[in-house]
Amino acid sequence: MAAKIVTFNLNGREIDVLVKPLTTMQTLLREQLEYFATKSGCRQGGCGSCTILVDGEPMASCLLPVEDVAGKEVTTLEGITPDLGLHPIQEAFFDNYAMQCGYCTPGIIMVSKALLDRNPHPNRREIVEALAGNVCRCTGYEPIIRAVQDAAARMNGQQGGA
Amino acid sequence: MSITNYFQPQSLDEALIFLDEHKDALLVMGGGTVTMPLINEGVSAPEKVMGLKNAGLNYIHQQNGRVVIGATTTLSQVLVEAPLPMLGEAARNTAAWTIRNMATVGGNFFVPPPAGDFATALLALDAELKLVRQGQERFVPVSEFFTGFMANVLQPGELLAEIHVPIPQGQTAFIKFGRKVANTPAVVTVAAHVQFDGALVQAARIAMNAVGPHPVRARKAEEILLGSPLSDEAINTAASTAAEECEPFTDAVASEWYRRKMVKVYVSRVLKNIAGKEG
Amino acid sequence: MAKLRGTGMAAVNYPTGMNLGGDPSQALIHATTTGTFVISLSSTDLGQGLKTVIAQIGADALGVPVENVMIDTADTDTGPHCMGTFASRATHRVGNAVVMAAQEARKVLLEVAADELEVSPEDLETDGQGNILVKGAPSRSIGLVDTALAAHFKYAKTISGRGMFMKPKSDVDPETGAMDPDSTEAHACTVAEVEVDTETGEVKVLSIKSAYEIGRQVNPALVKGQIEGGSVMGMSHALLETTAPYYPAIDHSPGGFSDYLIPGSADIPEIESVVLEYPSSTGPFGVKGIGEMTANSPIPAIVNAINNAIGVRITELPVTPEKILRALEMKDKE
Amino acid sequence: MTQGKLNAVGQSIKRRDGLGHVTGKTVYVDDVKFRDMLHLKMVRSPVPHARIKGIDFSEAEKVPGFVRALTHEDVPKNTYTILCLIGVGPDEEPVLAEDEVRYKGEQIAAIIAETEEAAMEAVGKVKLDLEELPAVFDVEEALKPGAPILKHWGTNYFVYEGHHCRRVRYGDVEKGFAEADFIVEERYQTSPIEHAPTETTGCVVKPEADGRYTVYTNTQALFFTLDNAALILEVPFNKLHLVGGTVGGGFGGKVDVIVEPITILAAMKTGRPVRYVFMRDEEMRVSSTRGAWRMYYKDGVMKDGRIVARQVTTYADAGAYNRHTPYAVTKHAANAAGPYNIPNVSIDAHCVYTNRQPGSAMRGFAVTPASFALEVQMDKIAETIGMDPWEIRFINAYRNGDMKPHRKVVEDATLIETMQAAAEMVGTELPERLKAMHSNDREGGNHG
Repeated sequence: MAAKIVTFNLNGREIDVLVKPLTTMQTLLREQLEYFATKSGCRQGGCGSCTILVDGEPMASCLLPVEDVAGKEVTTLEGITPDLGLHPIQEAFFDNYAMQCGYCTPGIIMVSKALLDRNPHPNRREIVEALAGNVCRCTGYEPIIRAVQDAAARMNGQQGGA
Repeated sequence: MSITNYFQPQSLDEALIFLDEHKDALLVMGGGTVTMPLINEGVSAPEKVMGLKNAGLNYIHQQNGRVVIGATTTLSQVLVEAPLPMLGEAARNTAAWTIRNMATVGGNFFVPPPAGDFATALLALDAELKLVRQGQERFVPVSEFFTGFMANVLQPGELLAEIHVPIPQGQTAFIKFGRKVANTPAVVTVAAHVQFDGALVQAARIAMNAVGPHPVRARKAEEILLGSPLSDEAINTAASTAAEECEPFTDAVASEWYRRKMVKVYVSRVLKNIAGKEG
Repeated sequence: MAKLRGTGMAAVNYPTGMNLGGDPSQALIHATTTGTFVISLSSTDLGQGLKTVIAQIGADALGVPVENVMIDTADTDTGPHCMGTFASRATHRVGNAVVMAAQEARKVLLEVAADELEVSPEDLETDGQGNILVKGAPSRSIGLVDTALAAHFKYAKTISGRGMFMKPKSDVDPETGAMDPDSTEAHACTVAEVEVDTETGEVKVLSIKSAYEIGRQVNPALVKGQIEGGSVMGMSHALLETTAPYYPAIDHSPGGFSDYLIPGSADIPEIESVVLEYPSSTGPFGVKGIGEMTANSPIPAIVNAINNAIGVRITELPVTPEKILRALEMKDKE
Repeated sequence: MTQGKLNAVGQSIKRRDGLGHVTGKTVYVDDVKFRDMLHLKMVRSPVPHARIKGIDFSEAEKVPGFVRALTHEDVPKNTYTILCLIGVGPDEEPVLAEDEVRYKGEQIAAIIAETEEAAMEAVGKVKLDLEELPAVFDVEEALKPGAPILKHWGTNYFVYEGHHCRRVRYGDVEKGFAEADFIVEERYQTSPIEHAPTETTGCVVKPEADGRYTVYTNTQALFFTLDNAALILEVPFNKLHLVGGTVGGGFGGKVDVIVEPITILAAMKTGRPVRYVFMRDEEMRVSSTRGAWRMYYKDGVMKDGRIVARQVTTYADAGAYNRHTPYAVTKHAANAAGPYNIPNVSIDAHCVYTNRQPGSAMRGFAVTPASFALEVQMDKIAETIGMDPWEIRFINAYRNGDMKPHRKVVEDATLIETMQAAAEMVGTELPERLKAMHSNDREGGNHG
């Protein structure tokens, strides 16, 4: 079974990976590259905990063959997290208690990043619609919506209060 | 045995060559949002898979009174470009942003009920599917594409390449009714396109999803509307007829009884929506 | 076709601790010469916040800043026994064990500081900022690190403590059911407001507002998290989710988040809460417990609100649109 | 109990694990990997009730990467012991099915392979020779003569010290009903629900050089799991070293000790690390749920709103096996009369077996269904006697010093104060009479 070399940009760095046909990005990230921030909640495309960005678009890495990202820019939570300190979205989630068990958090932060990159001032409806594919069983979503609004404020220069 | 090949044709022609070469052994995949879960769970273990994402079939343009959509255009693209109001609505009501970035318009014709809401909108708009095989192409109306549960007219070696949607001349309306506000399977979906000659209904298309083995037309209900004004009385009769002629099923989300009830409610609401627009 | 609104309420209690007791938890505390106090447990954090609230309890029980308290948990080689995380028991049980261990450790801490400051331990107090001060003469003080170093290198004393809490196991009289099941009771009263579409049977929960009485709140933000999460889980249990949509038949069981209906971000009602604190007689600092109860009162409050809106009392969960339509049809026949 | 001012308790400090969560650095069980780790997948029953006549692994063994299979014969003590550890017996659930399977999805045989795909493929190639047996799914049907019997002691109910149900008897309900102005009855039914945490149940077991086994697990109860696993595997307790404590949502669903014993056994038999993590459809269709509860309430009520008698007959649907349900039924019995001061109470709470995915512990553990029934019943009482729903609750609310039906004196009660706060929050104007009530207004007395 012919493995293939696929070249793509992962978090700002060009990499070549050797993968069997139809290996998913989730399996590559978690099993081969040990990027564990991308979670594995269902492998059915139903929970959003495996969301990564491909050319800035959020996608379910559990359903995405590695070969499909050849030549593209892939971003994972490891890529958003600065070496020192936190991204404003991470600060906002932390300050707003926007997580409890934390398992859904990476996927939700990725979708929030994609949303805020595209729409710096999302209203509540736009935030809620963007997050429709992310399951959180602990928080009841309200603190997450507050956190995204707070993140927007921080990223637009106003000091977001917790 | 696990997957031996994942073909990524760079053009439609290359895709057809692969298809001819491997025939039934080749599983054709659009966005993967239906195929990949089955592979992940070991329910499906194909040897050869062909992904059409790079075959240059994702585009939306207008061509002599028709909207032409490439088969691997994603639902997100349709939502962003919203070539027709109903198509924007249908896309917005399917799955969630992350999945819409992957799911394709063409893929929506190969999904198990109650999925297929986008195909339902295309059914109501009398869309036609351009099916191609090496050296040949043919157009099949969506209304004749499905032949049964997960069955269609596609011949071996044939691919769905494009969807041609005549610009609707009348009023259109679409409602997807699910148990949750978003990202949820349909209890029932209704899409309608009604053309008027003055105050009288000149042509009517009512398409329904989740109440049959695939998206279906409520033909008897359509006939009732022809030639008369879209009055409340005509709407109620049509809605009751649609409820009788549909073949709902039971699943985790809704029972047959409830789906049949909701066909009556939502065919009526969609038609009233259109009547309201007609003013 | 009508959209009718209704309001319903429900008032509940919830017992703290595993039923019948007999669910012990232990805690060990030791200071290291870094001035850090390590609390060793084998308790688990499911997201409810144990690793945070136990640090807060330990800090105040020791009289040190919470930054100086580290939780080392969930390793059966290093942590003493804990029954587990359920029954809204951890803050109460583990908290009590930590307070006990902290008292022992604090005693040694003050003894060493007293020797260093040449006073008696009774003359000392801790300011919770990392200083041990002579009462009435705050300028005379010693820091935690210095005290820990002195204890270790000068006085050869270990600043450590052991803690244990168990509500003795009570058994049940087979005839009368007499038993002593719990350590204290938390309470909640929820008012739900709904809108019912009588044509489709759909219920939209407009708001879930609850008052809770849970004894001392250790971390109000985490308490609010339990109330908000529980309200949505309660709403889902009342209206949406089940593994057996046609119970008692086992058919059509959902296999994933697509057909197992739990609320998404677009389904949530307005949620408001107020928390009363009537300290319990048995918990650390008057703690009771909240984790398990927060889905309970929203469920009947929603069912009662539906009845208030459309005059049908559905007594089978989940209250699906189908059950509402069938009940309305029967009601019209009467 | 402690010194001076509180500095930390009462403060909304940020979560200790928050930074790990928002950066994705928190380590969960399925982030634990070892170079030579094997994967375990379970062969499950396709039918709700059947006799196992044979299992054929011949095709499965041919799958490249197949390592070995485990059946009940490999399990030293093939019985789950979770209840006997908390003084409730007998235990009756096999770790791997022996002669019968009693619910669709029940574990029959474990397949261990080099990769997850190989394990899944091999599971698909195991041939089961099953003789399907009649199944029962309704709790009251299961108690009728002629119903298929699920338990070796010959009945479909758990025996509570000689009785067919957990009983509470307080006062005389018949006398209460006779005095009552109204009798209010209703049947309440909940359906099973799944915990559905975003992280599925799972563990990774690594054999250590010193002959011990490290078990990375997302159980909610480490020692409880350790003790059970050691009893099943018949190894000294200190052979096992469990590590965890970071759980991606439990809600009561990760305290059934289902994945750890078989995975430790697999590691023992192969000498290699083994990973067994539920797929989402296993979590949904096979892992334990909150059981379904059927509750019949019958209340005797006076015109003035006082409830003088409450009779509760409950049937808890344990599904095919005990898990925690017999224990939950006892907690249900302690709470089924509700936070109300009622002089005559009779409760019969049955734990019944059906051919269904087992019910077990879930957030609210048997009190959730009781609260649902109780608070809808209180509204039905109010409607029947023409009283405001708030008032009926204030009148009957228990006070400190009252005696509960299970003979415990009420203390730390604040139902009244909580209702008053809720009413104020939503702008419900309570009559002065109710505003004046408080939970200590009957200190020491009963039925003030």
